Amino acid sequence: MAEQESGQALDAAFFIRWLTACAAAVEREASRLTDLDAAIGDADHGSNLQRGFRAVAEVLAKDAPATPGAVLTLAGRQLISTVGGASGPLYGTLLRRTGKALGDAAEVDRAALADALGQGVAAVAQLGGAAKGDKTMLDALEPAVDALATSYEGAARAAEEGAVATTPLLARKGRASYLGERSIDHQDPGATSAALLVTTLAEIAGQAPAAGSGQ
Amino acid sequence: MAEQESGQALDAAFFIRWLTACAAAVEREASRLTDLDAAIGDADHGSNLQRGFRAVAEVLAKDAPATPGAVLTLAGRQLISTVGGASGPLYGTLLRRTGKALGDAAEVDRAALADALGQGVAAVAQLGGAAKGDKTMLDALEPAVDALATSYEGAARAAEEGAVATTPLLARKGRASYLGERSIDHQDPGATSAALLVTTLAEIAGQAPAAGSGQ
Amino acid sequence: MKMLINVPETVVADALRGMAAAHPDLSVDVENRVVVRRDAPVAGKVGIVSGGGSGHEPLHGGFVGPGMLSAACPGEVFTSPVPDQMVRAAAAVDSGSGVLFVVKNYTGDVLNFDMAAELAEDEGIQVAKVLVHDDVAVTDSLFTAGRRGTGGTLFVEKIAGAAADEGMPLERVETIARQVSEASRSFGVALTAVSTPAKGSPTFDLPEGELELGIGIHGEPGRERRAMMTSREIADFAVAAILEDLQPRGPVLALVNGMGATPLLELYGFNAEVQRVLGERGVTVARTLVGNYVTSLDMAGCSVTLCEVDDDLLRLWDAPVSTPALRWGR
Amino acid sequence: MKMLINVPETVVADALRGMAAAHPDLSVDVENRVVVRRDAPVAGKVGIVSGGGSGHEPLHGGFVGPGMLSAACPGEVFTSPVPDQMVRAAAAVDSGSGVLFVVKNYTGDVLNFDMAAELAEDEGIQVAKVLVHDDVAVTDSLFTAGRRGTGGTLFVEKIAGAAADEGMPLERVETIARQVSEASRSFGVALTAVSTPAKGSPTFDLPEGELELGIGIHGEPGRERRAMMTSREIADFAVAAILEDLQPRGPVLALVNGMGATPLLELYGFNAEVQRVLGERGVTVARTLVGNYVTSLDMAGCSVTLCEVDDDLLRLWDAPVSTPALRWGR
Ligand SMILES: Nc1ncnc2c1ncn2[C@@H]1O[C@H](COP(=O)(O)OP(=O)(O)O)[C@@H](O)[C@H]1O
Ligand SMILES: Nc1ncnc2c1ncn2[C@@H]1O[C@H](COP(=O)(O)OP(=O)(O)O)[C@@H](O)[C@H]1O
Ligand SMILES: [Mg+2]
Ligand SMILES: [Mg+2]
Ligand SMILES: [Mg+2]
Ligand SMILES: [Mg+2]
Repeated sequence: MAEQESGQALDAAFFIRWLTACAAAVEREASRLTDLDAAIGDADHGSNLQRGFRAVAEVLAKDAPATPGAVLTLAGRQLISTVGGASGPLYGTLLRRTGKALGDAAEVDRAALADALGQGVAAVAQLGGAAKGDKTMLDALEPAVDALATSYEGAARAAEEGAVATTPLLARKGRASYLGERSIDHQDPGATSAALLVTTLAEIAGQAPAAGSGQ
Repeated sequence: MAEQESGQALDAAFFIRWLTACAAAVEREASRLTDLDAAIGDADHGSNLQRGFRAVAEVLAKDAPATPGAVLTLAGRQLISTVGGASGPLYGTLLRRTGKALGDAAEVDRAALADALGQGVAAVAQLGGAAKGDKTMLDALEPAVDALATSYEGAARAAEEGAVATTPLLARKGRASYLGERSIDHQDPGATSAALLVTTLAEIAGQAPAAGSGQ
Repeated sequence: MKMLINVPETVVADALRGMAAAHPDLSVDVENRVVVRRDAPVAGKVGIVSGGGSGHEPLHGGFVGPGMLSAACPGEVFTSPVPDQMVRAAAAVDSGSGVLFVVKNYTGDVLNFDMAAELAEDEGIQVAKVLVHDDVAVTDSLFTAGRRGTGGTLFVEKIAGAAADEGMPLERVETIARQVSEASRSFGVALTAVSTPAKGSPTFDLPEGELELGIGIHGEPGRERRAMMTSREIADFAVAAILEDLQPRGPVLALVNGMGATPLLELYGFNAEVQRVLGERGVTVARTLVGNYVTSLDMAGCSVTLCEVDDDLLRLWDAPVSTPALRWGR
Repeated sequence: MKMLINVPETVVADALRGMAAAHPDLSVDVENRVVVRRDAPVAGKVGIVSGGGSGHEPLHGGFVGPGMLSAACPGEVFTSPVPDQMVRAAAAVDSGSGVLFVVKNYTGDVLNFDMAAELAEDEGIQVAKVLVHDDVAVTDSLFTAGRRGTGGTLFVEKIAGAAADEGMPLERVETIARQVSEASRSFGVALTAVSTPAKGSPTFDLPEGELELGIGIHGEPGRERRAMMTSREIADFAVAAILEDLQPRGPVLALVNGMGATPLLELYGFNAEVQRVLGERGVTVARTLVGNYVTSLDMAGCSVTLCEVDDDLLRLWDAPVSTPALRWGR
């Protein structure tokens, strides 16, 4: 797998920076996400994530856990408790399971993160019963996890491509599936937000103040 | 009063022709009347009169009374029983009282009609409590009755002018009065329909097959 | 404007057929357009009859039943019914104790009910009338057709129905109904214009960023157009308009009413603001009713009605009622 | 799209404050977003809890009260509530006899209620769940999230509430609720798209001359767009879609439901057409409910729900219920 260096050491502060940046990114993109959801869903994906990530940023600002695992677990619980809808439990589970997989290490590297995120994504697939190609967030998350083994930028690119690639798909899960054929030709809002989170990860990793080979 | 000849003898058939022509005229103008009512009322004047005059035409076709008085009384009762709203009792009363004033004469002349119609209009004023200048059907009816003493065409002209003259008025009766100042600059629907009925009277009188000096 | 109808001409008859199918407790005469509680006339009790144009549902047909109306006469959309309907209704519910007509103050309703009262009395039915004219948006009422009857109608019909149910004589029922009518005040706001089936399009143009203050329930424009306001601002404005006219000393009944197309979610939120401002103004609210009760077809908007009550009126308000749209107690 | 609100962010909290003011029989926890009947927990009786996104009022909060729901959890507009609300509601209504979750089949509702059930069981509360998935417009349900829960929810909540009220044990209440759910079928039609407070404009474009067939209650487009149809044609289409899926042998309960902005006058007229076609198809209608019960904010349109019932279910349907939106008997 890790044919490259696994890069900088990621500590709790890194993950707090990432999730805080996610909150800002969601704030910025909220109406685009809601509009995508309006086309094939119920026009709330942007405001759902806005509510959730505001709460995450708030709780992390107040009470900053000491390990990457604890940061992600807390953030996941917070999403579950504040978002609702489909994306709340799904993103909540993603972060919680990733956090749990990271255990109580004070620092983790990219390889460990890729591995843990893989477990988080698997938990999402199990919880929601969706597979790649069903036109859901998994279409961005799965390729991203695979690429993360190699680089942050690669993961971001893969997630973006995965999101864009949902456009021609017929939805088989979530609300968009009710539309049948009419779900075709619209980009999935959840895949789009997933790409946003992964892109933000790459950005934060790129500007990380800690030493490391970057990527 | 009657400085001119009072003209042709009007029999029951004349009044049936008139009311039947009114039904056709209302049918033609219904959406204009409703639009006028939409602006300062509740958008039903056209359909109210349509319903009413259809019923009048129907009952007169089935059961044609023998005297002008009986024709008008029956038509008035029919309007009261089918129209509702403000215009139902008002126009119904107009025709009924006019009919009653004509008594059981087999034929009447213009002078007698003008006199009877004057009583009908007075009954409308009493029932509705409105006066000339309040922006109601009376603004067309009162000048029409006065002019009818002289000629049918004059009555039609006076009714038309009266209707047009309601435009700058502030409504003091009926629904339009709720609008206060905002009722200004709209022509009153009831005055408009009243002018339509009087104009139709002049038309029918003009083409009357019976002998007479006409006008 | 799209509507869930067949043709405009049959809208009222179609609705009456649908009511008949849904409410076996009502006897619906579709041809003659009279809705009567099935057990009428009720021996020894005054009959309560109301009616008015259709398009305000559940008013009035939805308020027919024990403890409220004995019968309702639906007219064409936004058009007062004709005297024949009212006479028929009076005859159907008169047990010999007389009948009260509850009349909303519109020229058409007043004239037709007046004619009906004369005809009914000719048939030996004792008739009393109460006029509802609660809409404070109609100012200068000396120079107009007078204040419109709107939300206060619900209070009058409910309490008059309860009084009749208790076996009070006609004169007393009339007095109580008049007391409720005189103690009621309303103010309404429109966010959109209404579309009638006959016209098929909005009766006036109300742009996106504006609202109409002081509207009635017939799609007429209001007294004033303003830039769109928040729920809080609308509540402040509506309650202020009412309290300018009547400063209740006792507790009030509050009706927070939707005009037909305003979601219940919004209405409840609006109610929160109405209660806030009433609290600030020192008005005690004894009972609150929130919902689409006195409507104007597909109009978005709301109205507030307050009715000052004493213990007697409150008891009559709380008395059991069993109609399609209002039902509690027993 | 104009709305009677303050800001989109407080719409749900505002509505809950307004509910609290209007309904003293309910205990409304605005901060934690739980609506509970005031006398909960009721000793010896199973608690019935439901919930879902807001914007469907009166569903679910308007169905809380004796004979129906013990508690409701309102989520954000069109967004399933979070597990914390459901756990709190379960704890508030559990008398030791256990709690039934009534869950509409949407991915969000299912996932959140599943999580809540686990957490509640951790707290020692016995939990059963019933899924409502009545919308026949969702075809190929093996390749979708499955049929949506819509109007059938009202039948499940009412009858499960009556079963609990009779003191039946959790297992029996669950069985009956499932029986009602499996016997229910719905089909809905939109004349206009919905506008959510967050989006502020219609979720999709539906031109004047067209309608959407097979819509849900979240503003999603339907399965098919067609040229505008008459009430008669819509009733034919909707009932045919339902009967294609379930040909009832026994009598049915019928819900003729408005989506929020369709006037009651039109709904009653539509009911007349629904009853006509059911009669033509040989279906006996035992009870009919007409009104805006399971709504989609300001959407114009309607849905039909049928539920096949036996004598037992009919008795439970007829049993007394006392909630803000549904109330009869005692
Ligand atoms: N079963 C599922 N598995 C994975 N992702 C899903 C599933 N169902 C829905 N999603 C994702 O959730 C997104 C919608 O989220 P959101 O709009 O917040 O919730 P809701 O659909 O409840 O309104 C979809 O775009 C899709 O990516
Ligand atoms: N008190 C009144 N006296 C005379 N005419 C009146 C009075 N009130 C209303 N009208 C007339 O009736 C017309 C409206 O009739 P219509 O629209 O059919 O009834 P409604 O106002 O009940 O909807 C008005 O334009 C006006 O001319
Ligand atoms: Mg969504
Ligand atoms: Mg009119
Ligand atoms: Mg009218
Ligand atoms: Mg949602």
